[in-house]
Amino acid sequence: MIFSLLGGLLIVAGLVFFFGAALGLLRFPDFYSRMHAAGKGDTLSSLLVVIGFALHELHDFSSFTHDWPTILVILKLSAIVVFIFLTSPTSTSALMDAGWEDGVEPVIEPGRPNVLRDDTEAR
Amino acid sequence: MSFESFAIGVGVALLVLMLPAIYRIVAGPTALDRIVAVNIIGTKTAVLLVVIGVVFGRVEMFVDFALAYALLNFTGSIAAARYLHRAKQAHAKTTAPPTTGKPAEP
Amino acid sequence: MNAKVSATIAVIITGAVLLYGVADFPDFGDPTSPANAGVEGGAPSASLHFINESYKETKVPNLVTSVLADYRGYDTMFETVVIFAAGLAIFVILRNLRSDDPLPEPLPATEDRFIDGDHQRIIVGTTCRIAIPLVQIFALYVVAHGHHSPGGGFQGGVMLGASFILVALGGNLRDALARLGEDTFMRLASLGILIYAAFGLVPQFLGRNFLDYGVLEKIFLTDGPEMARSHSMLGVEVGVALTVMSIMFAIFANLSSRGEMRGGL
Amino acid sequence: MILSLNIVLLVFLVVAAVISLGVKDLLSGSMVLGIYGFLICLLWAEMGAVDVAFTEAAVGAGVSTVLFVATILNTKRRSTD
Amino acid sequence: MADQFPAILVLAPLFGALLLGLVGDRDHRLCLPVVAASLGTSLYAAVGLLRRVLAEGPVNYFLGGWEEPLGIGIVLRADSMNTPVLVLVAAVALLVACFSRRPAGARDSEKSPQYYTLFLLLCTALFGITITADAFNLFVLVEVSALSSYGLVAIGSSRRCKIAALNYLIMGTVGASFYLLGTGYLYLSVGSLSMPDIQTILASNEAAASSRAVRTAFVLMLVGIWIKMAFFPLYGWLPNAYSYCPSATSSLLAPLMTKVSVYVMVRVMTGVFGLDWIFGHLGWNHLVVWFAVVAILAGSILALAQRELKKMLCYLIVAEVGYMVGGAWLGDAGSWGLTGALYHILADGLMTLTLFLAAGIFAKRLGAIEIGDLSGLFRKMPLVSVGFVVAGLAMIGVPPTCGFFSKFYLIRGGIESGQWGYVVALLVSSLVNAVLFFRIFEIAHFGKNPPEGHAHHGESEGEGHEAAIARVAVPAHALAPLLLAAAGIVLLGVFNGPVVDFLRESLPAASAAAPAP
Amino acid sequence: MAEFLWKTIGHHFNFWVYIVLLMLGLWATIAKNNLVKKLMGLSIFQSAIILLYVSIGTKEGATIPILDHHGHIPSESHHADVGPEIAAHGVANPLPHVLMLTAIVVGVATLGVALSLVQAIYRDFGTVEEDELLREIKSLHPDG
Repeated sequence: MIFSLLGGLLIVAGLVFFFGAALGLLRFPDFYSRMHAAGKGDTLSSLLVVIGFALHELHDFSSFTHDWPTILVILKLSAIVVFIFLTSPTSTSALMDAGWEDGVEPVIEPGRPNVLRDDTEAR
Repeated sequence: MSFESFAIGVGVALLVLMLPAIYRIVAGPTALDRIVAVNIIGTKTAVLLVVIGVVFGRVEMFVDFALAYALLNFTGSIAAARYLHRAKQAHAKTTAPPTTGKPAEP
Repeated sequence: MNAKVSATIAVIITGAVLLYGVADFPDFGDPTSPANAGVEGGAPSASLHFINESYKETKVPNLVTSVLADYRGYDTMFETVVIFAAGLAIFVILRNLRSDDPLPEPLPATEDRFIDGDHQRIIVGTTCRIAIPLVQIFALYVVAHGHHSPGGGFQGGVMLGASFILVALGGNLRDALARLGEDTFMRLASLGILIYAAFGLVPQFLGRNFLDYGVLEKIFLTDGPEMARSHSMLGVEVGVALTVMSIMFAIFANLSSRGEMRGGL
Repeated sequence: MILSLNIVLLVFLVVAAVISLGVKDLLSGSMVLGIYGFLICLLWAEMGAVDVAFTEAAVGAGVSTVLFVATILNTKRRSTD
Repeated sequence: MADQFPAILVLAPLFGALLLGLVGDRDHRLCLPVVAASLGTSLYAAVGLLRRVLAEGPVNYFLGGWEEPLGIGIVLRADSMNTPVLVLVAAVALLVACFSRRPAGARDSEKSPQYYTLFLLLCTALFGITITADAFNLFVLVEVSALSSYGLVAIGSSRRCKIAALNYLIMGTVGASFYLLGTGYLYLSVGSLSMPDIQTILASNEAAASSRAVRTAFVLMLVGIWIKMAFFPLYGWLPNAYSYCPSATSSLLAPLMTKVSVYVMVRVMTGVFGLDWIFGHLGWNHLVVWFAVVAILAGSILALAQRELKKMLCYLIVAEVGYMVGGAWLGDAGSWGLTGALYHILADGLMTLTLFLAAGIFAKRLGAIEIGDLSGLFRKMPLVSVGFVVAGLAMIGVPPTCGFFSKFYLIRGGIESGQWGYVVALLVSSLVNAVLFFRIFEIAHFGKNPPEGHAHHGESEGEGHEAAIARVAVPAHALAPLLLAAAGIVLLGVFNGPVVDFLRESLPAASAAAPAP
Repeated sequence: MAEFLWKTIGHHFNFWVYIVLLMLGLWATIAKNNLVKKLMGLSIFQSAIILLYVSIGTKEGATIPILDHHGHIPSESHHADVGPEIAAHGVANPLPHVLMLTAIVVGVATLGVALSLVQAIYRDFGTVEEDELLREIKSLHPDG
């Protein structure tokens, strides 16, 4: 029961983070900031939701010692968590870089110099 | 409220929260915005598969291909990123698209 | 413009015909529809037989696997042949065997791995290097565990193929081809179907029909034809996985490099 | 089958199909076709067709988008319609 | 051994293809013996099957041993309708294999193992299509045949063959998908995929038989098959695909693909839905006959307008498809139209084979692409001319050849069902064929040297010199198939009686009381 | 209200959407000018057919067609505690799934061949737009 409750809480938290990511995707002005919102919020929310369901699967403490099929499921769910944690940031990074290569300009506050561009050109 | 209907609710909520991503696909000024949205929907698909498994009460079956999804769904994004790199290289090399049958070798 | 108008007319006619047919459809999700339970007053449909009897006849809990690899194994064999034919067709269409300029002989490793000193390659390459063995191991699990959970030859084969595609995307095509060369994958593709067909052929030599795995109990030394069917299905799935893996990678390798087998995506 | 998910997914599916056919940038189009693949995979999982969904997952996520991108690299990115 | 014939028939070319896939590129000389051996085995099995059907009636072969209950496994079924087609496929494939000793555009000769592998896969698929009794299995095999033929078409060296192949691919996929869709509608309404099973259900269950879904299923399957066989409004892919591909490919595809599709249509009509259902529940068989009339006339007229030999033959195929579709849909009391259509499958297979082989030889040895290039043909290669003339006469419908008898049965069906438009179209088409072929014969016999405009085609030694029209040597491996096919045309015509009797055994309406038109 | 909507729309909603998708795909296959776009249409067209088949095999309240390790129909399904005929209604129909596995793989194979043809056409003609291809062919063969 306690695991189920905890799991539910994590899932709700994940939904809240995903809502944040969605909002960011909707409202942010340029590609980079949208990517930032999407990348972080998306990864975190996915992790939280999957962990939440994993906790729900783990009905009580005795599952640890007896219920081998359940433990297998939990392990696989943890593997999903690990892989999302591995792949999602990678693709975010790759895309960010590709955007930079492609020449997508970040929105810079008026009056501020575009430090990033200068950096790369200097390099 | 059973956990099953809670899971259905979570599933529908995830789908509805995909709407901004779909808006980004429609509106997204650049191709990259669209790819970002694809990335998000891809990750969420893996999560939704788990959710559907919970609703069916047979997570042990669904978790397999949620796992496959988690492993594979960055292939598309990486391919797109690679494409942008390659296209830039080809562009830097020659402004016209290659028509002579020679590949765009780096 | 003319083409668009005529296309629209053709599509609307098609849609009208389909709508005409849909009016008589059984309800969505109706368990007693003809497809699910057989026509009224007739024999029960084949699917009921599969659900009720196939575990007794084949000892495979995953009904899709047992129907795919046993009851309709002939279909599945030709499905694999379709993939094989596609691989050959792509080879025939795109592969350029007479490249005028010779292969740019081994490039220096740095230029190979980090194009223009590209640090991005490190991130993607490392992730791929971590992910690829896991994908492959998991794909083998999917092939082998297809009797008890979703999965089987096609899924595992596509994942194996995708793992080699990931090698090419994370490093470059030459790395991938070094692991699975062109000669190898074209042969593996034939070998996969050959494994499949051999499982069908052996029963013929034992006096039964093609693909009648039950008679293989004499070879597998199982107790009863059911387990023989189950084991044969595993063998068949391995064959399918081999072919699918090879051809998926072959398609990618040809398409990404325009049949030159170098450079590419 | 899960009816509420079913209906939402079907609507999304049509939207994704329309977008992927309507976008003039072929790279975007093929990525949106990837989304179409994700959604249809979910749809099949939700209708109980796990093996079909698994195949679509492997094919849609691992192969078909990459094939489109490879072709676009070797041809042109812009489409006139 | 004898009861394994249905499986051996399909498996022999498959194993041949796999063998070539494994070791073919080690030694290219291995290809032809493997192809010949596997197709020879198939031919042997087909003839054996024919004799068995002749002796003991239809043969069922249960794959995987799943006999009971019907419909859980896949059944192969050989009866008097499809065994002649099987023999035809095997014989034509063997002849073409012999003809294509050096295949596939010289530019890509290092791809010949792949070419032969695809060739064998195509044969596998055609055998499978013809012998299967499962509606879905048919789709899978159609896809095998389609994918291998895309490869075979696209292997050609001309630039346009790629476009033709893509067009073919798109149309072919749409056609196969329509067939699949129809199968889905049918499965949804009767819950089975096995052809005999579906027929029993439709015959016994009035509710299923009269449902809209079944009618839609029939229409969809039919449209799919029509696209595959290039029936008139849907023929657009055929002429380019068949005329820009290498001649070995076109002489395999042209005689077999459309004919096997026609066979599939007849199979779907008689073996799945049943003639009673079609002519009882659907009121529009006359409409289809009129479509066929349009197809025949349009094909003939378009053929008249062509200057290239292969293109002209392609449009003639479109017209011939019209013959067969019209004959199958006549719905006359004695099923003479259907008989004629089935007989014409065999006849047209042989005629088309001969013509395309001849066209291949002309293109290779004389560099003759257009009809005008054929001048002096009769003196340049007399033996080839004999085959060509026989096939041409058969296309026109001159008595001792099989072309005459198929037209005879078709016209008899047309008269008995009162479809005068169809009869007239057949006669007009024969007239057009006569005009076409006698024009070619005239050029070939009396023709002078080619006009200046075509001089660039002249790659062979026999052309371009004013004085002597020297004989052009034709190697035996190209000549023998042609002559054998021409002999087949005559033999099939002479022995039309037993063949037709055999074919009519399987037609339900031929023996039972005829349905009301 | 919801009941009414479900009765009128829900019963056939899948089938309607499949028709919409199929028409979209077919239209794009025929009418689009860009060859790659055509192929996208083709793959949507094929997936619409798969949607039809999978919808046919669906049963309300049924679980996935995988039995438990002892060959019993899993207890989560709603019909498990009754006779075999009814219990079978608790498992989705496996046959369409098998058929559609075939169709998906066939679809990928066709897509691969088609894309390779597109690349070959681009290599030869330098364009993948249909109208430009037609113009090119016209200029090559003015009469044909």
